[in-house]
Amino acid sequence: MQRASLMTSYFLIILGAVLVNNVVFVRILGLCPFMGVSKKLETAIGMGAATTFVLTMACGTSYLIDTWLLVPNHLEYLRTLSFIVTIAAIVQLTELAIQKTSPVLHQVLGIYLPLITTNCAVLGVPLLNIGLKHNLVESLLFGFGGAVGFTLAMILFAGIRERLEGADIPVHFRGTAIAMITAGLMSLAFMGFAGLDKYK
Amino acid sequence: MNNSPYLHKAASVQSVMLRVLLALLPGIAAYVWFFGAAILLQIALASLTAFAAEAVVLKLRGKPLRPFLTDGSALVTAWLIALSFPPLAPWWLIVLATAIAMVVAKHLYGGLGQNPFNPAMVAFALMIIAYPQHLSQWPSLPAVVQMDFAAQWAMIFNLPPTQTLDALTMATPLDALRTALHNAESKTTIASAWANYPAAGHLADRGREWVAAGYLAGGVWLMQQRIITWHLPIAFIATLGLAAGTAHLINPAEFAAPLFHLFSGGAMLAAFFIITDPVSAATTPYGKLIFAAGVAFITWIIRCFGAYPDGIAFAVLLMNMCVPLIDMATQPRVFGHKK
Amino acid sequence: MRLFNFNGGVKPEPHKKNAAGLPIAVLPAPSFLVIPLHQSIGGTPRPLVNAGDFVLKGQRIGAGDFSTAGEMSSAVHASTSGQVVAVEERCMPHPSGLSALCVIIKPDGRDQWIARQPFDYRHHSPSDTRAYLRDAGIVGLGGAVFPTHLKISSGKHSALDTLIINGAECEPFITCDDRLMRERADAVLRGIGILRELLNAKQVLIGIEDNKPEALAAMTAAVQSSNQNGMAVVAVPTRYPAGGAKQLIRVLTGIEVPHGKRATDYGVQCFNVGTAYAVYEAVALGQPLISRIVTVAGNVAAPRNYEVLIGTPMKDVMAHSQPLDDTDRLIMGGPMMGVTMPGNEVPVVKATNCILVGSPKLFPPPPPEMPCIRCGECAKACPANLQPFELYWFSRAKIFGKAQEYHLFDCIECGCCAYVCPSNIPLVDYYRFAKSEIWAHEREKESADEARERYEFRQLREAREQQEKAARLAAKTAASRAAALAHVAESHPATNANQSAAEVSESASAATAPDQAAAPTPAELIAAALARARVQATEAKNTTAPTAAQQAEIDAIEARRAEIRAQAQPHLPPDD
Amino acid sequence: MLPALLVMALGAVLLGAALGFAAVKFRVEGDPLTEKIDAILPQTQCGQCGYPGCKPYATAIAKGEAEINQCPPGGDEGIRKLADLLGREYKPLSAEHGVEKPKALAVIDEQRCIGCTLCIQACPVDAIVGAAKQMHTVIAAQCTGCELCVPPCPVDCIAMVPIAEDISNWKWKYPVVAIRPVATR
Repeated sequence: MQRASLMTSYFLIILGAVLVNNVVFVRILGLCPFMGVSKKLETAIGMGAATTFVLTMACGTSYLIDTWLLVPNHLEYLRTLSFIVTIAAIVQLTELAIQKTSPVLHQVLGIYLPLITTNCAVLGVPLLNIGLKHNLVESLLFGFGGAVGFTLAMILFAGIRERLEGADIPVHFRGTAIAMITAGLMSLAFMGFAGLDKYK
Repeated sequence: MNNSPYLHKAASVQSVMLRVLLALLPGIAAYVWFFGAAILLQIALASLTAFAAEAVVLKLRGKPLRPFLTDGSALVTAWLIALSFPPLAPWWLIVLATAIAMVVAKHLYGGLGQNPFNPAMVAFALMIIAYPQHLSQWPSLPAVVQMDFAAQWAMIFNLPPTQTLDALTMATPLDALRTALHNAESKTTIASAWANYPAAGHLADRGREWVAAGYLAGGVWLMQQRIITWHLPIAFIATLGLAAGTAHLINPAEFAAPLFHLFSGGAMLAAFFIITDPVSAATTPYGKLIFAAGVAFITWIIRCFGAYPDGIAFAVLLMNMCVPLIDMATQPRVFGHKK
Repeated sequence: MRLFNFNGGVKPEPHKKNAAGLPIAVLPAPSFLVIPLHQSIGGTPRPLVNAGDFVLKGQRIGAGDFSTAGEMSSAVHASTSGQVVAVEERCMPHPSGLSALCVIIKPDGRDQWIARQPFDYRHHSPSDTRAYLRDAGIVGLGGAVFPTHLKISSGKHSALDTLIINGAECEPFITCDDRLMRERADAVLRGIGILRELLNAKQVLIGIEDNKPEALAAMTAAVQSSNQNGMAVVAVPTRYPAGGAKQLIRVLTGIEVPHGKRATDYGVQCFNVGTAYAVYEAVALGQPLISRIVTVAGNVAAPRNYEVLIGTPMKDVMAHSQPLDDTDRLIMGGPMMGVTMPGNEVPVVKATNCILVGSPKLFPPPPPEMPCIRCGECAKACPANLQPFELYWFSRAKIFGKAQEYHLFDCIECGCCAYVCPSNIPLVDYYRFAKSEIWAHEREKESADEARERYEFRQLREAREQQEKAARLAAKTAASRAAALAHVAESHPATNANQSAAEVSESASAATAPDQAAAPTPAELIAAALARARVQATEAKNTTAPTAAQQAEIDAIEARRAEIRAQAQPHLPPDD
Repeated sequence: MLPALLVMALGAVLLGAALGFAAVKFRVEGDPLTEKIDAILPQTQCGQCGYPGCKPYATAIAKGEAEINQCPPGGDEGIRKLADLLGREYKPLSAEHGVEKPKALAVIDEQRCIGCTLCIQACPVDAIVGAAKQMHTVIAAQCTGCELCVPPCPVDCIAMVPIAEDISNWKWKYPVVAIRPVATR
């Protein structure tokens, strides 16, 4: 019974992070890559995958840094700083690995890849973890769920944008304008999930 | 001079849309029968707003008015909005919703045929978030029956003698059941909550179940007319029935019966008229099945576990988002190609 | 027999009754014949005649350059005897209205044939037979004009499962194959027999739409009287485009031939009945393809089928059917896939199965185009099982890559989608546009690739030339040094015989000495070489019996040589 | 303060070591991107971009040294494709590098040609044949229309002739959208 309720709570953490409190649509985090790299499905998937890796890693390491280094030494005020440094290093590692394995993806992700560093979702989710007092497993799950939510948002958005490319959109709304409106409507739709993670 | 083919079947967007409107009539008739003529007023308000909004945008965009105002698509959107809103909702609510549907959800994306989201559902979702109190107040059948059209008119336009809506309205069965179940102190079951519900009918809400039956009849006629294919409605009804049925079998105390779900809220309207909007729905045969099943399942989830009384609008929008991917993944096998 | 189905299709009003009821009329030669040289898929044949030449009926007037790329092409012939008036550009029966090279013949009225001889294909190799058909100008007469000789190339090595003969004729108004089968079933059947032998086909299926009972009866009777085994006439359900080659193959055998693949790879091959008849005429009678049966229908008082000489201007043909006053256009082919002609002067070509006379009443301009509402009617009607609305969406926005992802090139342009479209979108026009843009891109890409190759080759060549020039320079430097060394040796001649040569080389070395690195002139090189030869000769003499004085002298010379060599060493190229 | 410094220093050392290791481990050799860019360029080798050929321009783009809008023969479409490939913002063709022209071929007026071979040396794709003191001819199929042979000619006998439309290269036009209001004249 204990285990079952644990699994339920883990499931609700992931569900909450992916759908109910979707990083992009509900928490409105990480909009820069969300708008910037979602023109093509292929790059959206690549960006999503890279972010998923970085975000999960960031959540794990930041939890460890926080519990083992900052809290014992009463250095909580260094939290944001040290998290940013850690994230930057993880991003660099990811960038080097992508450059090696998929140069085109690297070129396409372009500036957005190093910008994962400044993707507020990547800093925001570890900080939320601390605020929500998650343990290591929960932090990892929350980070992974948030990243999956981000990827989901990216992929759905890219699918719509690829189709919108053929639409006869009024001139003044072409490009970013209609993308913002679409993102707004998607956010509206995600509000329908409200309350799902509170169900007991 | 045009090129081949030089022959054309006599078919037009207009005739398609007009037949959809025609198919809505049985449901509307039942609506008027049970709840009075207020709904006709709402339909008129929505239609006028839709025409006006469409005309203004077309003018601004330098598009010809005639073919687009006469194609009937604005009317379909307007009627669907009117039918999914509470019949005694204030006039500005329906006007605002219709205008948003036409301008934001339809024309900013390029107008007819290009909108990725169902305009009527965009309007509904936006309104239920912005004005939850207005959209959750459905008139109770006993109260409405006592109102004449003049009183309903006064109600909608907020004219004196001003009546407070609260006196006339009550929770919809979906709402009532949810509230009862979520109330942790009283150990209510579906059955006991339903027994206490004042407007309980045969399957669902008295009156509204007949409206749903009217939609069902109109929808079957649409299928017979080959305006819509069987995929969407059947997959929707089957999935909603299956999800509700399974849960009901496992725990009848907490989960309502499938027929209750199908005849409550906007389920029937959605099955035949909302999710069948070809523009925003999936288009491949398999894609349609997935799309409709998705809408039904999310609807059921939101109804049972979510925060909103009916999840149809959100479910439709959520599945609209997935349409490009669904279509991409379910392309039929092209002649001569292996799948 | 089990028939298969294909997706979609439409059932337009057939309009076939009137023309199908009358026998084929043979038209006389017009006052001028305009015979385009390019009448088949493949390269343009070059003209074999000049203005002023007299030609006989059936004489070859155009042939491809068959030695190279012309294998794809097919020959063209004079349709009657007469004088070549001109070989010039004339407006073609093509939607572009552009001109191409035509042979214009003024018939002499004698209609005099060339010597005609049947071709005994049984005693010729398959390649000879193919060459014969190519030279007889036989092409597919269903409208695609694909050279027939290319379709029998699999030949005798591998047997074909099924030979399909297409008599479906699914387009409205067109009845030329119907009449041909009714009136000349035996000849058609002999043509089929020849094709069957050439292809070594196990069975033959003749597919005819079930709205042509007379043609079905005539062909069945002919098959029965011919006593051929494994040959059957099959009535196929009337549904456009059942007469499309791929659709008919699918209906009769269940096999789907993908776009860009050869039907023979799937064990089937398909010929039109008209092609079979042309093969019969070419092989059994020795007559090349100079005429064909053309339906004249539509906005005319007397629709009918005519046997028309290739090259007859369309206006001469349609005049026999009396076009009505409100005629506004001429369509080559049927109402579903035909193309509007740029004028009525254009000639009848091998592809002309029908001259459809149009009027605003018969083919009213479609109502204004509305946006696509993705209703999916087109997808239901598409015989290739495509998603036409997606193709339209991307073609309209010029996103050609996506259109290709949705298999744009599997579209056969049958027109079913545009026929059913409630928004009246000219869907096929969008596909044609997208296809020709993509083809243009591919041509550009090809030429870009070629240019890249040539540019890289040129760069390679330039680099090589530079290298060679440097090498030559180095070699010359080395040679001049050798010469210098030689003359040093000669400046101390061992014998008097070398005196004069030494003087010569001395004067030469005086000229070269100031600048050793500079390339020596040819005269100096020759002189140096002569001097070297002499030195070698003297050395040889000296070594046989050198005196002590001589030996001392030689040693001294060797020492000085070594010194000079040592001095020159740093200047020599490393590979020296 | 000291623990803070120590913690940050420790972090810096650890992360620096990890990055250094990764930089060695994932070193990238060669640049496959140049090939992809070169495939989009029209290969006219005209040098209008300011580089001595398409490949050098491709290399410059890949390195980020050149803009994507310097290729007039590639035109608007070429820029869009490059923008698409590289994820850069589309920008219109830079005017200083020239204007997009319909594709043309060089044609030598054979009466005036003096056989100087200067054009042969200028042609980047060896599309001109001829020898010294002999008349020269352009091989039409191989001419890229780069115009590089035009300036060297001492007698100005080379003209750029736009490619004429014939049946083999004729294109179906974009369907006229009847829905737009007819312009009033």
